[in-house]
Amino acid sequence: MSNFDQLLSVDRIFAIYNHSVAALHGVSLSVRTGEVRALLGANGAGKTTTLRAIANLLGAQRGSVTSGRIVFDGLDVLKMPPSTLVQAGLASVLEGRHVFKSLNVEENLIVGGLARGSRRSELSADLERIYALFPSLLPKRKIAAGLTSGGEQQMVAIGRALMSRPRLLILDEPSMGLAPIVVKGIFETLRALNRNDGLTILMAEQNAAIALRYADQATVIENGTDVLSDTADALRRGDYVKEFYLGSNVSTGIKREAGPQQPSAVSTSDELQTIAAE
Amino acid sequence: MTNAYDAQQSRGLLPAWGYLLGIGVVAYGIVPLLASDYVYDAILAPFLALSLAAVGLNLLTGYAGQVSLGSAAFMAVGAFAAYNFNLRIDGLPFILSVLFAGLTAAGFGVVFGLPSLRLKGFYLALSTLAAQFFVEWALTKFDWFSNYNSSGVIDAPPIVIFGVPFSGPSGRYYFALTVVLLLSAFAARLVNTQTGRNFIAVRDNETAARIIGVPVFKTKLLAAAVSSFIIGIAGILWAFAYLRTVEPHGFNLDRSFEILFIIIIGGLATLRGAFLGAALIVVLPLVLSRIGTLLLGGYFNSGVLDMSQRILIGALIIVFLIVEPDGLAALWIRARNRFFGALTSRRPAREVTA
Amino acid sequence: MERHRKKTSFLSGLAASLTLFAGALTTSASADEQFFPLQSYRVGPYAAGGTGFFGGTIDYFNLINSRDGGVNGIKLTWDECETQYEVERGVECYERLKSHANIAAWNPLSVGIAYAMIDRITQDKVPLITINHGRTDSTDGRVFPYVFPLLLNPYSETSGIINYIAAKEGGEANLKGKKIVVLYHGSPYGKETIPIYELLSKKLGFTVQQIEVPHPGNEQQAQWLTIRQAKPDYVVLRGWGVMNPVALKTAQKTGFPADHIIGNVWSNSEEDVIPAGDAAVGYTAITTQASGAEYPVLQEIVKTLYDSGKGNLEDKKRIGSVYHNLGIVNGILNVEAVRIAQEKFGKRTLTGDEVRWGFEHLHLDEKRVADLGAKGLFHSINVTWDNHEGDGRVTFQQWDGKKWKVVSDWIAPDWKLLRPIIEKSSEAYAKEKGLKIRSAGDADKVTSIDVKGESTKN
Amino acid sequence: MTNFDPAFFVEVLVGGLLSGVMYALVAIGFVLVYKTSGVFNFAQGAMLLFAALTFVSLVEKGVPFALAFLVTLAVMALLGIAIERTVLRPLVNKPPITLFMATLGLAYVLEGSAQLLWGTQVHGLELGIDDKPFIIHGVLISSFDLFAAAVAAGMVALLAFVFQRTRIGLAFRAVADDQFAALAVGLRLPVIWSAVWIAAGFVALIAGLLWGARLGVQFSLSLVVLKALPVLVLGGFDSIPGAIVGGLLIGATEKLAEVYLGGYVGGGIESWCAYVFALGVLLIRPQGLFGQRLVERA
Repeated sequence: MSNFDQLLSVDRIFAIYNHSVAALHGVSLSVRTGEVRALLGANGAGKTTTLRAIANLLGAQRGSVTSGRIVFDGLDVLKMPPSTLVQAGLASVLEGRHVFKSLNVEENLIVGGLARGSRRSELSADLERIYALFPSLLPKRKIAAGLTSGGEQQMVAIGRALMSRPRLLILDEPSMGLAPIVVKGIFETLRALNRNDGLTILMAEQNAAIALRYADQATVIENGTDVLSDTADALRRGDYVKEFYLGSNVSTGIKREAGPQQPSAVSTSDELQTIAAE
Repeated sequence: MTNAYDAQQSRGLLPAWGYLLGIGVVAYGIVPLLASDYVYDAILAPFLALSLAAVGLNLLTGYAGQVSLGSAAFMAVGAFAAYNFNLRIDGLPFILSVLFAGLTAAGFGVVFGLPSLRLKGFYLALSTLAAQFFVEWALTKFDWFSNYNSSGVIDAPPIVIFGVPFSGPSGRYYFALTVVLLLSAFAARLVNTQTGRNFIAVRDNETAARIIGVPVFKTKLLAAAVSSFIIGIAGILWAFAYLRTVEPHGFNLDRSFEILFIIIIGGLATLRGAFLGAALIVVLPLVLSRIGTLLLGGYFNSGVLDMSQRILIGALIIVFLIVEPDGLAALWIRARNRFFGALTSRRPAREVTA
Repeated sequence: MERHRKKTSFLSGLAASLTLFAGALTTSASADEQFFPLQSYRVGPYAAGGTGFFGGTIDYFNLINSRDGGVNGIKLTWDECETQYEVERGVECYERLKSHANIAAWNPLSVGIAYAMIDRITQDKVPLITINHGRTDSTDGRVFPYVFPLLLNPYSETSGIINYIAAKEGGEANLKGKKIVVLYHGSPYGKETIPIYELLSKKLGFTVQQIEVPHPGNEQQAQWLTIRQAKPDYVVLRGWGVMNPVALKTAQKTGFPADHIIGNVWSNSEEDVIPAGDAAVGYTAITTQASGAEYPVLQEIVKTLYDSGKGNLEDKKRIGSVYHNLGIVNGILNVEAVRIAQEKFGKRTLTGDEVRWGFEHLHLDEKRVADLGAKGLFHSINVTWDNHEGDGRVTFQQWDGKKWKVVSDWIAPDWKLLRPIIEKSSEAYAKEKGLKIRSAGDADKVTSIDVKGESTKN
Repeated sequence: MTNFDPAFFVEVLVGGLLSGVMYALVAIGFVLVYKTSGVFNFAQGAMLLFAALTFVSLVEKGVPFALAFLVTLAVMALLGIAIERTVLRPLVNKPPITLFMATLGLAYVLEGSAQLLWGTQVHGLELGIDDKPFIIHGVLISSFDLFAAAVAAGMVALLAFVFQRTRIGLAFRAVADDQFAALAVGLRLPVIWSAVWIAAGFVALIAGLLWGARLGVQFSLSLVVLKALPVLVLGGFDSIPGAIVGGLLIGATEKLAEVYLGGYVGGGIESWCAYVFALGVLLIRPQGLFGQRLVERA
């Protein structure tokens, strides 16, 4: 693959929280235009931190990238405020959805359009498009988002991100806490967006089974480092994922014990950020 | 708010007793050689009283996580209670008046700590203002507290402990110093016991604390009681060892804010921070005022200088919060580690103990 | 290199500032001057009063220096130390300035600071002047040898106000059946006169209702509605700071006429009425000194100082305002005490204790007041060793929307009635503190040579 | 107290409610800032003083009323932007207590500079409202208080319009609801915070003028925040309706308590009874009257 259709590249980033708690120890990955890449790993492996680093949101969680480089479409991500990245076409759907609970569904979506300064006509066209993607939101458009179901909130969060007309959509655990049927619907929609509109997608998932079913490529993170990158098919067939599923974390277990970094610090950091995010 | 520094307070080059000994030698031996009446009465006396109040508030706010804007009220309770115990119970040794007054303040602390069982954050902080205004009102309103003095002020009784009079600037200094050191040692000990760990557990995560079996309500009230006890005694020092004549209004909201300032500037959840913060809050305005008068006194009147000083102090507070949010104590440790790190290069500059 | 140079310049800067700081700590004094430490406040909630009062005192000192070359050749000097009206700052200022040589007297103009200084100045044997304020019982010089609530203590003020109302009603007999509400500031200062109003109401047969306004007093709806319900004949305003204009505004709002509100001595300044605007027109207040700049002493201050840009007030419109004139009267009393003491001890720099003696013989009759260019500015004063107030007389002034107009003669409070109450209180204080009650003979023992030198008693 | 007089009761009640409007005016300034940035802005009182002092000094220098108002508004806007730049932005993500302390420092700076710029003189401020009381059915009502209430209502209506009908208002609400999500969807928080502080400056100016007309423009103006704090405890830090209803309740309770209960304990209980009342309500309803917990926790 030539370099120019590489939409996002993450090059050996290190990140810490609260000036001291280490979270990432050199993660690298890249996303090419038009692909769906899954980011796999156990709870606390550093998936969320990686995604937040890519959207340059770590600062808001008292974290920071200490070294490494992230480039999105030629932009040095770590030097751009999140609003500029959104304008440039990088939109995030956060872990836990983070809808604006007291705003109604439609207002949530409109806020998503504010960042790129959409005109009124653009806004209404975009809204129509979102309601077409997620028809169940239409009857609830005047209801406070906090009062809708988990699946609907996930749709609101995705719709809100789409309102900024992104080229790269980053999703953090889109399946979390949702019924399998809802999860399926959401992933189908994402696939449609990818196939029909050419939307590039990077998603972190703990549920590797479903992620690998919909992804083209996948990267595995462990203890704050990327350990494996391959096509989704290869990974699905490979030993690694089998181990992962069977829960026989032998290799990872050893790796944790033997790893140069303090494992407890890593898991603490993710707990910390989950607490902070709530 | 979690602080990696408190865990290593005593992990410097010297063991804890070494520091204590050093402080004792300096405070009892060397300071009196250098201090004048001005230093005793205008700098050391308020410094000691405010430090102690900050130690008390730090237990509540820094360790147990409850912000209080009512510290001055507990100082007032301590001062007026000690005055009345001393006045009304014939033959009561002074030291017992002080102790009883501390207990009275602790009782008040428990009563006004009750809302903490249901309120959090700024709601709790503002609810402590009820204590602030109620105490000020009651002490002004009921003449009994000031022994029917028509001016509502109380005068310090002579300080005599076990027959030894502590009079004059240096005598009052020794009295205050001893009280402050004893209570600080007590506080330092407390935060390293199970009780102290319970404080921190409740601060960091109340639900988690309850799950691991910390009696949350009891812990909160205990924190309020111990903190108020110490602050109450700080009030006695303020009234008897420093000003020597106080009126209820002397313990107003500004004083409460001042004490909160001290622990924020000094560093939450470190006892050393209380002293560093108090030093800064007491000394900085004096230095600024003197330098200002000296350099510019000829050109501007004291009002202009003081307003500039006010702006400067406000700006310094903001700058300080931006540059060193963990307070002077963190700065201190960083400086110390850099210093000792250079001396003993093998010692790691700082360990993460999270 | 660069860094090294920086370090050096930083170090030398540090050294320089340390030298300066050390310089600030030491004070120099020359022999032929008399020093007045001024714990002034030009910042904070009460800055307006502070600038006026200290401006007046400094103006008068300046006048004495530039017109007369000092008091009998002894120059007056002073240092200001800003307190913001806060007690601990006042104490710090005391400790800072007390080591200065040749201190004549302290004039903090703050009840709280004055209280905190009583023990200290008594020990240091320097007089503390609390003109028009302070502890009432410090009038008793037998117990408080160094405290001087000159001109008017709170009890005298109360008596003066009631005497004025009696005069307005056509005599004391007509007070019977009248109703007076006292609206007081919720502080020890505000509460101090409660028993005296009760006493006078019993004695003279009027009813009195005393209503508290919580500090700072920026909200008085409830109090004035209660007043409206009570329908009193007069309201006495015992206010402080922002409480005063709010009282006048709220009175207007609830329909109580301003000309039946009588202000006390800390509710009588321009700063109290100007913010109230029209609501203050007709409001009357007690004062110990007239306002206005027509008195000869003020004319001289304007001519000697302000015309050549040496006046202390920034805003010339405030010349002759209530606080400015009080400051000038305060200056006159301080200077005259020094002058009287010099006649006794010699025309030289005096010790604090000698100046105390001067204050205890501060007798300025109307003729002497006129000689000082202050005829009509204040009436007279006669301080003795056991009466530290000096039986000042009061007058009443009414606000016409632009300035104060005197509307009464000089009125004398009922000193005889008040003296036993004062003595009772001061004796209780003496008992509590274990103090010896002074006799006339004790008052004549004066520490003559500076405390730091060898003390001799004559 | 003697026999109960219903007309007097109504009078006290109405007076209390109208005073409550004045408290709410100050409280709204707190709510605006707290809601959108989580900062408990203790400098609101100092901003009030700064705004009123700037305005009155301009008027006294002969600047026409309307122009002085606009100039002051512009000054407050610049101040808002400056505060965002120099204080808030560097302190992003710091604990709430640190931000609170920073606003205390800010209060020092503002009080100091207001007085350095305009002097410590006490000023009168006439808004041209003749405050002669009028009487309806034996109940006395202050015309100034009614005017103040009308101004407050107008201001709240304006704020409500901005919040509900404009993009910046929607952005305000989004930031108030979930700051992290707002950042993630690309809202420019610094811009929004500046806007909020400008709005708080506007509220401070309105409140400063109304309070200034009552108290005179002087240092004590900064103390009116103390009247707003129990309102916040009661109404919630994050609710404008809460600030209004809380203000009315506190005003009425405070006055009724002072008039009818104050007599039993010697009066002057206003300073603390508002807090005790607010606390009592909070202990029964910890979320406050209008706190948004209901939606948040769904």
